Amino acid sequence: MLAVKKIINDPSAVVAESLRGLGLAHADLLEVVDEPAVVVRVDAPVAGKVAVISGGGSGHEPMHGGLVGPGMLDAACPGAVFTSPTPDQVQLAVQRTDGGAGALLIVKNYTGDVLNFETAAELAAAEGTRVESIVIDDDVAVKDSLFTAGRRGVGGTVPLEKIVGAAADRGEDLDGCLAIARRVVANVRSMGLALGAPTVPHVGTPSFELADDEMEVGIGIHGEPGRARMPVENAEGVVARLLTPILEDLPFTEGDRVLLFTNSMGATPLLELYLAHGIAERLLAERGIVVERRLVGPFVTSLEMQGMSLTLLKLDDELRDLWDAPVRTAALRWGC
Amino acid sequence: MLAVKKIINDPSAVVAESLRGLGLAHADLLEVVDEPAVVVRVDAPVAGKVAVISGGGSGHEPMHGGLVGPGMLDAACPGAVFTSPTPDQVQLAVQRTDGGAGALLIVKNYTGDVLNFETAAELAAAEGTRVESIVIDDDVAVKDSLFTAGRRGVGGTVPLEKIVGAAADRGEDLDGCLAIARRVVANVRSMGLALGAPTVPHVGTPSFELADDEMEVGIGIHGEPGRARMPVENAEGVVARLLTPILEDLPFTEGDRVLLFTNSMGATPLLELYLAHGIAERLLAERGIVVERRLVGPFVTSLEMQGMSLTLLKLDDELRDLWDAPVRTAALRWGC
Amino acid sequence: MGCTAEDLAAALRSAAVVVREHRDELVELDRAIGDGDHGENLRRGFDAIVTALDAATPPTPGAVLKLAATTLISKVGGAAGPLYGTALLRASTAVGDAAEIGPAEAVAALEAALGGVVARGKAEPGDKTMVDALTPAVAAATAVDGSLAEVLAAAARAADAGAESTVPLVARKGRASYLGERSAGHLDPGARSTALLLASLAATAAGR
Amino acid sequence: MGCTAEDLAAALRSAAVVVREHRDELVELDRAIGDGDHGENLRRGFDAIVTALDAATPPTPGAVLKLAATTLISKVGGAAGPLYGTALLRASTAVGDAAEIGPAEAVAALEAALGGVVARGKAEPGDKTMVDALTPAVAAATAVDGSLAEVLAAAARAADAGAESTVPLVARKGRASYLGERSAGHLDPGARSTALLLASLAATAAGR
Ligand SMILES: Nc1ncnc2c1ncn2[C@@H]1O[C@H](COP(=O)(O)OP(=O)(O)O)[C@@H](O)[C@H]1O
Ligand SMILES: Nc1ncnc2c1ncn2[C@@H]1O[C@H](COP(=O)(O)OP(=O)(O)O)[C@@H](O)[C@H]1O
Ligand SMILES: [Mg+2]
Ligand SMILES: [Mg+2]
Ligand SMILES: [Mg+2]
Ligand SMILES: [Mg+2]
Repeated sequence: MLAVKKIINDPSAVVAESLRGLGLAHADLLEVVDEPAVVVRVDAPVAGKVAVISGGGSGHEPMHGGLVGPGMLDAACPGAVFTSPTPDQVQLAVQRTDGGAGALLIVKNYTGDVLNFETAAELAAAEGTRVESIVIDDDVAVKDSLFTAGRRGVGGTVPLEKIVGAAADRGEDLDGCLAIARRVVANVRSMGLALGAPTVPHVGTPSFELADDEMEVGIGIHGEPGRARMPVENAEGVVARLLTPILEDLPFTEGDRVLLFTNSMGATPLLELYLAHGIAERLLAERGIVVERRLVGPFVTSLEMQGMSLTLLKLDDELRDLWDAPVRTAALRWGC
Repeated sequence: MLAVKKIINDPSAVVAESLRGLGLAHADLLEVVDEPAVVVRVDAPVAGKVAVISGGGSGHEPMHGGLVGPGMLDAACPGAVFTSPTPDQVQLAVQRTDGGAGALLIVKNYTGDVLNFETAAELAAAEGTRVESIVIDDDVAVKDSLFTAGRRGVGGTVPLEKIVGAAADRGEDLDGCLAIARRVVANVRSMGLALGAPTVPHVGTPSFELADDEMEVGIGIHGEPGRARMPVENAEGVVARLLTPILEDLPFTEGDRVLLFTNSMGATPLLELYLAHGIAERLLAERGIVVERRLVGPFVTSLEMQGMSLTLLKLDDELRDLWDAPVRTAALRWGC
Repeated sequence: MGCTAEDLAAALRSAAVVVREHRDELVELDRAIGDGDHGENLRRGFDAIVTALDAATPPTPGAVLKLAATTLISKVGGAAGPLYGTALLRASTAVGDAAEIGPAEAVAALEAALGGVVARGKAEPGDKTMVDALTPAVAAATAVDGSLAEVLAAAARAADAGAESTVPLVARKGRASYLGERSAGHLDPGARSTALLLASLAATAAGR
Repeated sequence: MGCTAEDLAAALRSAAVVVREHRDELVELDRAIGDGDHGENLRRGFDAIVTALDAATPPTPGAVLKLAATTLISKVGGAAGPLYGTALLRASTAVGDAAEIGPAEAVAALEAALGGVVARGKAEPGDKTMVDALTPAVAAATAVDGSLAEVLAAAARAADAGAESTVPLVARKGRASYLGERSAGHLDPGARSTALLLASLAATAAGR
């Protein structure tokens, strides 16, 4: 019998069955295509608009399927749990959403994601569609280097997708969208931490083991262990531990205007998340950094991982206006 | 040192610190008053509108603070974790939101909530405010009886607050709001189940212990154990086990139009929740019950409890239109 | 030698210590058949009573009871807040503005407290609530013809037995009622706290 | 007696069995320094290859390799999908439309496969990836002057040693690189699967 404590049937059918539910829940917004699996905006393709497409392993919901809709993504490509999607999926997403203005692929920087999207871009280009890619690598927990896989793409993906979606929506062409995407990537930084591990359905045991008094700092979103394991700290300690490396990295300095995104990795309740958010706001205020916009909630999750991440995006008027622009998706909605 | 794996500081200050973060995150929507703690719509009181007020123990976020805003609640009274708020909080909420048309208190049926809101209603009436209360008791897991505390209020609270909020918004008077509230309560049923327990900050250990292959069926939202402990089942089994008693209770029958609310108790990821939602939709379709509206996500949570609940509300045109009416809160937003 | 406002304030301070000592026990009892907050609710409430008494001791025992009552009502929440709050409020009224509480006032206060709990909570003996501790306590106190200390000692003993008697019961009121049959085999946290509080008052009275 | 399309199809079916047998081991290795999906990724991919072969066996070994390659690319995802997919695609091109694979074709295919993995993944030996198994395998195969079975046996032995050599390494490519120093002390899952696949091919060749 099923020993794993999950609301699932066959572990290898989890993604397909979940997508079915997503499609039924949000039929006004999106359509779920299967084989290969793609979540497409219900009114795609939108003529003359750049198609904004993302994707990645499943298990990070609401990212990306819950971010499909007017003002954000035209399509999302859900891979197996924690596994990048295949080129076929991306290729189909491009076919279904290209409204003649080309497609921008938003790719989180993981070897698998980069390779599969790369192949898809080649295939799409061969079919005559103009395709550009933006790779996001906002995780300051990973030391960057020319000789490694580089930094991971994590929480910064949500503001990136929102802002690029808005740019495409207001009629920006592919080069314009790409330029804005690059500006977001250049100005966004994140870091996360876990108090408990997620359990992948087809594995059935937690992705890592932590003692009762340990936490993993610098985790990614696939249950991979972090940079360091250390004794648990209180909320003040946790927030400072995430915020300091973020601030030092860009760096963010006095007078900067920012979007602060306080993200739950899944199991951390809103009660704790808002508490952490309040601390982050205070620490930023103390440094003279102006929090102009905020997002708090579980948006870039890692199944039921317990923990949180912070993301900071340096804003200018244009990025702020694009953030504010109307959006209508399952997970993010305002202005309409 | 802090042994409990939570992002908190002093366990007895969790609610106050969390509310601070909530207030900073959503300053456009709400104001957080402390001592006694109340979350108030930023533009309260709204002249001539019935004030819709709810509250309950903390730990169920986004309910209720995340449901404060135009089209839904005028104020929320957050108690200590899993502890009903005090009369002072409710009284202050009434004072801050009464726009001359009186206040409707939405009370979940727990002895503590009922008693404290009752006292508050008396105090408010003594001050000359017209106050009515609606008690919601939608949990079919609890056998109802005149001689017991009766059924609990659980997931049905969200559609109740949304619909009553919309009724108040369109100018319904206190009696009108109460009548609609009664119609919702009469037509809404829920049931929940847990695969894992939450941990209350001031307790530090899980509220109940489950073996690796056990689940609690018929749980409430305060970590209280459920009606029965049984071996874990797959998603088909779980959904049927929740849906059948709900359907039989009202009963819901062929041709009924419903709102289906698939709720995560906290730690159950959206991947699983959508999967369960898809099954529920299929089972309802098989019975000829028409799912006209749906809500999927963690709205009535129990900290990081792993599990889910289903709520079914029988709709008529008016209830559906009230559900569809614009709402602008931290957790629920559409139409504006 | 009755109990003055000062004495009563001191007794409540001692009770607050007892509540702190038994906080975890009450949490555990409530975790088993409720939501695990009873010990913390009373800890919060009695600490607040101490804070309120620190600010100023009211002039009469009745006024002390009233201060304690309103403090519990405004700080505790849950079921225990209004129930214990109402109990003390009614006790305060029963005591009136007497300068001291003697055995007769104590019996009257206990009766009024029970009346208040029943009026608010509508529980009957056997429902597995604090009523199962308070009801025999009132009966025992009424039956004693002796000093305040003797009255309270009898009440405390009976409350303790009453609390123990809740173990086999299936709860019909309060949060434990949701468990149905599974509530049997557990001590009711509110009955236990009632017994603890009466024992503390009795000990204070005996020690004076 | 070279390896025909039928033989290669049979070899891939055997490899699929090996992948299934080692699925959990590969998951465990990947769980330690990655995201725990490598075994399941290859299981899904090789099961899909078997399904594709069930539909029809392509006419030449090169065509079989191409079918396997496109199946992995379209069914696996992750890093392993495109890397193994490209490896097989390049191997297919290297083999051309030869009717049989002999030792020379096998060496050419292995060289092309390695070239494909490096072209896509840009890993160097010592980065703690499948390249650490494949590079010595190609060298060993090239050095052998013998039958197909002998070539593959040498490749498999070298791949196994190469995989073991990844244990002390600090990863510089792939997901394990995020762990920095903490990646040392673990066998790389992709290097292990490369060794397993080559061992399976060698065993099949030896058994014919
Ligand atoms: N209707 C009632 N009448 C009398 N006592 C009650 C009633 N309901 C609950 N109680 C008492 O309250 C206790 C629980 O208090 P507490 O845990 O503080 O509140 P809550 O149940 O709201 O969490 C129970 O153990 C029981 O003794
Ligand atoms: N850049 C690379 N070059 C060669 N091999 C790589 C590279 N990146 C990763 N790998 C191999 O891929 C394996 C992981 O595959 P898999 O777990 O299926 O994909 P993912 O890392 O996307 O989850 C690693 O163990 C490593 O051998
Ligand atoms: Mg992966
Ligand atoms: Mg409680
Ligand atoms: Mg309790
Ligand atoms: Mg992997």
